[in-house]
Amino acid sequence: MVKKTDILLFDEEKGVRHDGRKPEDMRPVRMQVGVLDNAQGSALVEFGKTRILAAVYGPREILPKHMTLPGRAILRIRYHMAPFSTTERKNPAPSRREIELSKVIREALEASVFTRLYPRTTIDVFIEVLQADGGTRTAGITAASLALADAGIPMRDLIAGVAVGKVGGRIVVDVDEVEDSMGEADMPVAMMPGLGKIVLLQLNGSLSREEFKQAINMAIGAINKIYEMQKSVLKEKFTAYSEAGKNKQQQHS
Amino acid sequence: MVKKTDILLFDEEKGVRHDGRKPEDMRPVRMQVGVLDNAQGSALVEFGKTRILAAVYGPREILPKHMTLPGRAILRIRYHMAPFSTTERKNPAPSRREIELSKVIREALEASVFTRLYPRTTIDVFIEVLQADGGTRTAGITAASLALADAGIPMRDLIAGVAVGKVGGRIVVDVDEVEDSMGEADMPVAMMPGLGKIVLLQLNGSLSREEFKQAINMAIGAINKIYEMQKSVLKEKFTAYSEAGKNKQQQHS
Amino acid sequence: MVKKTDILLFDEEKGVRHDGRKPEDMRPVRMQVGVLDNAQGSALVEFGKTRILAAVYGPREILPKHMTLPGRAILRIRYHMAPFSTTERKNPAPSRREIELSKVIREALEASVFTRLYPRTTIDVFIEVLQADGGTRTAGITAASLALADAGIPMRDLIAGVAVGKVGGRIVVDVDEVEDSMGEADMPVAMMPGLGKIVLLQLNGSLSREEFKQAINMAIGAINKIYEMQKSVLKEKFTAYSEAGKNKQQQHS
Amino acid sequence: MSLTPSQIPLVPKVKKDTIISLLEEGKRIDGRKLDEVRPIKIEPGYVEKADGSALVRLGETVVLAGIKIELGTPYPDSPNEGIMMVNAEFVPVASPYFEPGPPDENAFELARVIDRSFRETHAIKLDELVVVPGQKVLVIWDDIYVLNHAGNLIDAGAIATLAALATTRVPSVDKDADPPIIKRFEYEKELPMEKMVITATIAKIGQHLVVDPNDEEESVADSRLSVSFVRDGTIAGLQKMGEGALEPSDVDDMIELGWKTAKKYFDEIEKAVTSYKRMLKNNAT
Amino acid sequence: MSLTPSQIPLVPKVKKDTIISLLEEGKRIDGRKLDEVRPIKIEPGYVEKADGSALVRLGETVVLAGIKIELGTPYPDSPNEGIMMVNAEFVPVASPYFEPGPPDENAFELARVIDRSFRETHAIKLDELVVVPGQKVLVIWDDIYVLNHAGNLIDAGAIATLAALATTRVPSVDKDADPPIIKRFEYEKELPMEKMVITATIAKIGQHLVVDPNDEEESVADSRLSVSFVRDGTIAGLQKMGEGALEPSDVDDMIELGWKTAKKYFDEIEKAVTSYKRMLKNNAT
Amino acid sequence: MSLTPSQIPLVPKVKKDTIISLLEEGKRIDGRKLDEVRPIKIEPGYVEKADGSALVRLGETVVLAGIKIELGTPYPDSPNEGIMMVNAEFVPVASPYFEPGPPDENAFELARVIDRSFRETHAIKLDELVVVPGQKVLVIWDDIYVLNHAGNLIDAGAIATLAALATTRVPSVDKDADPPIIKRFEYEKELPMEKMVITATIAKIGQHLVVDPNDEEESVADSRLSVSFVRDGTIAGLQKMGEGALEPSDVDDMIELGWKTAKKYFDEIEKAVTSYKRMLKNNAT
Repeated sequence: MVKKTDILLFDEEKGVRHDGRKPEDMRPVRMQVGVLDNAQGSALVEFGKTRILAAVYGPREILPKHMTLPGRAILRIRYHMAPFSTTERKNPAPSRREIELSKVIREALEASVFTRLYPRTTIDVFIEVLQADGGTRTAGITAASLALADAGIPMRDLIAGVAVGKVGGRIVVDVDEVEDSMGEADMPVAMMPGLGKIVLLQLNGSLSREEFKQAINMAIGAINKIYEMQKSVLKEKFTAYSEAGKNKQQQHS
Repeated sequence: MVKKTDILLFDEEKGVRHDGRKPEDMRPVRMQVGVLDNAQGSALVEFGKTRILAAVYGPREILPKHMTLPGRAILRIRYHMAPFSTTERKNPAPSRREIELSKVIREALEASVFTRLYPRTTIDVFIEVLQADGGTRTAGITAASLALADAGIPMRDLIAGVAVGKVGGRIVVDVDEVEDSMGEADMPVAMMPGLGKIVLLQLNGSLSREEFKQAINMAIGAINKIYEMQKSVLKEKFTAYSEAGKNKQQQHS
Repeated sequence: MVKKTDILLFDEEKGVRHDGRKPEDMRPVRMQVGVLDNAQGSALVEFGKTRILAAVYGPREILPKHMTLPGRAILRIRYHMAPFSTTERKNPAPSRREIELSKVIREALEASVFTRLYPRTTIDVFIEVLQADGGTRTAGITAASLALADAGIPMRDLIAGVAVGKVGGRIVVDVDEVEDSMGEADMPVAMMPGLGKIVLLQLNGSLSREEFKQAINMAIGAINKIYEMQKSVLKEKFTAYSEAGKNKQQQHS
Repeated sequence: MSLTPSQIPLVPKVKKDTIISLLEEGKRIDGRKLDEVRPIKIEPGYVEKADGSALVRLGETVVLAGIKIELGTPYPDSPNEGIMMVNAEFVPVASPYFEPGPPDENAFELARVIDRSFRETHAIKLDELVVVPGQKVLVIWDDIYVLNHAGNLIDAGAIATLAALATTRVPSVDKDADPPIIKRFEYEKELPMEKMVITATIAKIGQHLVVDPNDEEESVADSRLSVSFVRDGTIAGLQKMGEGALEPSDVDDMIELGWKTAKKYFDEIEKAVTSYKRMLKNNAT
Repeated sequence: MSLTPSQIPLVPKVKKDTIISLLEEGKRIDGRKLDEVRPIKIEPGYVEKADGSALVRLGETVVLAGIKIELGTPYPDSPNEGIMMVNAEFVPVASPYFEPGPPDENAFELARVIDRSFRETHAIKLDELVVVPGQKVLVIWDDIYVLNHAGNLIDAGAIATLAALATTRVPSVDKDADPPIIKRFEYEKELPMEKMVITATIAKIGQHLVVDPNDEEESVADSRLSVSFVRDGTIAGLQKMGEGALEPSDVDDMIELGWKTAKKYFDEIEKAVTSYKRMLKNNAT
Repeated sequence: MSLTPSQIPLVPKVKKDTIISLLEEGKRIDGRKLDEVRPIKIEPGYVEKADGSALVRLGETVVLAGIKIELGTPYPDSPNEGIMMVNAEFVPVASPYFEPGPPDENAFELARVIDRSFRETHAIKLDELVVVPGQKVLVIWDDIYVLNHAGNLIDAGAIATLAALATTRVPSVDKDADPPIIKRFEYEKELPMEKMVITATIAKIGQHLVVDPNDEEESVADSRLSVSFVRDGTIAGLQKMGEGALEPSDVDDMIELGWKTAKKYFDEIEKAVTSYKRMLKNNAT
């Protein structure tokens, strides 16, 4: 456990955070799609040491049938942390936190997926946190959206997310675990950036009305950058496919 | 925790119990029906500080269908204690005790409800103990029966119940928690009073054959009083309804 | 708990094990079939103090139907230890060990039962360890196979099993609990002896390649003896039946 | 949540009619008289690795009770008393209607009825089972295992429990170890018992009362009443079961019949326990 | 795993159209104005055996919060602080769509939203709830019991929680006992609170924002935003819910509307708490 | 309870025929020789926040093992030894046939096969992992996470486990704190290992034996035998799997093939571990 006194969260003199970032700096972000062989679609997303794997299965049938809906696909979403992903080992049984995050991520994805195209089926999205260093739910939904795109599921827009926060009195973007646990506020935000719509918004901690506005604007800025990366990684992949004259969708059908 | 030595369970001199009641005295009993808006029927019943809420949903369909029966409605009964209802906080997961009491209450209700009128459906009765001060199962079945009547479910008779017991060597009626936990015997009894039939009978503790007879007679006396109150609260309600020219059954169908 | 220093696992001088047996000696084995009234088939098998009860129900239907298979019966197998069967009381909830052993026993039985004769049904085999003194899984499968035969379920061959092991440097047959917990290796083996086929094989502990060969040969020898006992107990029973001019199968159908 | 069972086989109406018309003539479907219990066989010490045990056959019903004694923490409100825990497992070997899994409401009810009859009468001298006052006590686990269900599991479970407890020995405890440990299979004394307690169940079928109902009788019975008794005849518990109702006068009759039955149970248990203890003594010398 | 609910009743399209066309005219289906909350009734002390409690009616929504204080072990990283635990039970008396069983994702979400609003603002002075530093602390259990679900459970739960906490008394602890024990119903002091915290929920239906949505409005709403506030207006939590999306400008408006609503809630709670405490005082003298 | 799986895809008979007729010619469906393992890629240190970890690709099978070291209480019968716990999670990202939820029998089997191979050979020097004798020891948690299931999970899990353990560092413990606490990410030493242990699995398809079966081969195999080995060739565990039977002579052949395979696994692991440690050292200087 890091002692609370050990760390200077924001160095006013140098204008930098505990890891040298400026308030508006994201950690290095890496994205990859099509990383898993069995899934219809998959993605690996990293924000610094936060590392998330997402996989999509479906549209597919489920039993018992009375859980399906006649006019649309249902979504089944699991946000789950690997036991070794956290500082202290996490019991693999779903925690109350994981259950809540699965819900807010599901509701965010419901806003983007054209579920009416696949009645009486389920589309399953599984998000595995392989390493947790802050911002796992927003990196998770970023990965989930990429995996859905990789699976060829039609969507209104991609979803990109980032956690902003208040740390050492400053509004900062892409909070890491130290900042999350020792800072004043952590605010995960996810959007359909092309449509300018917020699909996930939570705040843990305290902000004034002014700080909130500053934070949401910072989030929007970062989300737009993440969105560009998402589009570019998908473009790369589909270009690669068409060059090779083959199509992943066909492979899996 | 109340120390066992602190309390004189029965004051032989004055002939009264620890709270001033005589052996044959019930605590103040209050009853109300139609207290919940969503349920088909509901009731709130108080015996002193014991306070029970019961709600009825149904007859209605359930999934999976293979749980229903072709010739009758099934009953689904839950007796459940709120975590804050007891002296020490109760874990909300069902205890062995709650499972057993749900069963004995269900069997008692089976004797009164005309289940054959509603084949392939379920009638659900949910009993919530909001505050527990002795006699919760008998107050619970009293409330459940009122809620069934409030829901308009046809029954052979109402069910009324009370816990009698042996405390400080005396047979007493309507035992409270102190008497239950420190006394020699607690005997919950419930009847269809109009038909003179016993539908629930348990005894925790020791009684001689003579004491048992005295206790059951005391119970029958109290149950008849409770029955009169039940009928009067139902009559009031239905009078009120017919005056207002409307009928709750219709509202809900 | 037995202190590890208290016991001489193998007395080189006398050439005997802690309980006086020679390496190739089994404990007294007892078998009985048709011991339970409700089951289609049942058996009680004892290896020394190890005492196992097995019961078979089926072929029968199960709900929900989507668990069945169109071309064969499914097997449902439970290996379970009674709480009082072990040195320290065992929690009756299934342990990871019991779940694993249920699987390896099921797979062994799959090799012998003609499941294709009973499509869309289940054949249930329940194995209860009443007293555990080593070799419970092999005694369990021996009992299960007898119970299947008692139930009249067609099989390629009976299954017989025994645990061999390495104890105090020696390869020995039918290890008991002391030998299992203090010895160097425990190797449960089960076969269809008439066909000479191994259907269950596990090894906990270390053996050289040579020791393994010695152990498996010792197991085969013991298994053949157990097989003879199985056949004889079944023969006795069916002789008894035909003498009495009745047939248990008919009773139960 | 308790649900009306939907798996229990419906007894054909004709069977019910047969049972009742036989009862009208004072006969039962298995040939017994109305107040006659099935043959009882009690085998104490059936599980040698348990600290006490008994296999009981009540007709074709077979129940095995095993007692294990463990170390545990006392309840906060009884810091100087050991603990008795009763658990019942309706394992699926016993009946086509028992499913593998955690105990259902019937298993809990059985365990709790027996548990209460011993607990409320202080049948076991729990104050003699303290290892470190307020910290460590002995826990008496009574696990009731149903092996064949042919009706009247409560009585069979109660008989097995009493026979097992009456032949239970308390293992020695190494109190110097930290934490203390039980010395398995080294016995110090018999389980200290204050009272003998049994439960007898009466079924009401139509207008008739029968003792020790078998499974067919149970499935057509309107109600059953389990009555627990101390050896001196004191009532030590009641449990009405079943979807039917009882007249107050029925209850009196059922208690009376219950006591007649309980005495038979006590007699059988005493015989079996005495003969088992004699055998143990003979083996020891 | 979170699943798209398949049990929730589909609101007929015509109902949704009615609700929206009324909103176009500035009206709501139950006659309220868009920024009008339903009538609030707060009854502190409803459960006398709890250490604090409040029954809250928000229109036809009924929620009961009960506070019980227990002894527990502190978290390793906060050895000198008491603990607050929030649990919500959507018991099946409250709605035809609530099933018996462990809390579902909606109950967890409600509990966690309220929990965070208190935890992150250090609303309760947890450092005053230590019994033995590093070893034993008081645990404040807030159990939120939904009795009738007619929409906006979060606000009703937050109101009940604050009213219950504000009237909670801390029982005495016998520290000399080993282990220490709570002296039930002997009270020492009021629960030490640093801040008052409430949550107000705004729903977006079509292009309209409404406060305190009822169940019909919730079922047609695109999204909801729950905003928690400290008494001084600081935002103490946000939770976007529902399958729709929000414009950034919506969020600003929702926070503004939320604060207007929160002030009403605070006022109602303060009135109820003051009058309850006055009553207690009068009864004591 | 173990059930015949009803969800597993039936491999078309024609596929099975193809696999077998290829085997008759000494070929496998993916072009390998019968005794050829798929390409192995081992990446130790994949999870920096774990105390040890390794990502392993065995063909298209992907498994991640993560080691976390925690404080715990020793087993009563081994008061002076640390504890190793192996847990496997077949998470649903890995296969359309994996469902979210607690581990099933296959996950338990995998974990227990690997667990036994290390436990029975005393591979880890558990006696060097004691913090307070008899009271506090280090617990080595090995969590095996299956990320893509393309057959032979046991071998992939065993390789990942050994590579992770061989690169695990033991964090410092503040023994003066009460209770003692682990100083996260301050490392004291490497995990003390006595022996290297691996598991190799051979499948029997028709009359043919193949090493490292892929998922298609597994689904048509009659049986599989997992054989664990210590580095010196001692057999350290056996587990027969599958619904078919083996001839005694098969077993000898499978052990022989297993040892050939195990040596390849050991070699690959040693290469990866050495190169990882060299990299660490270079980074440190």
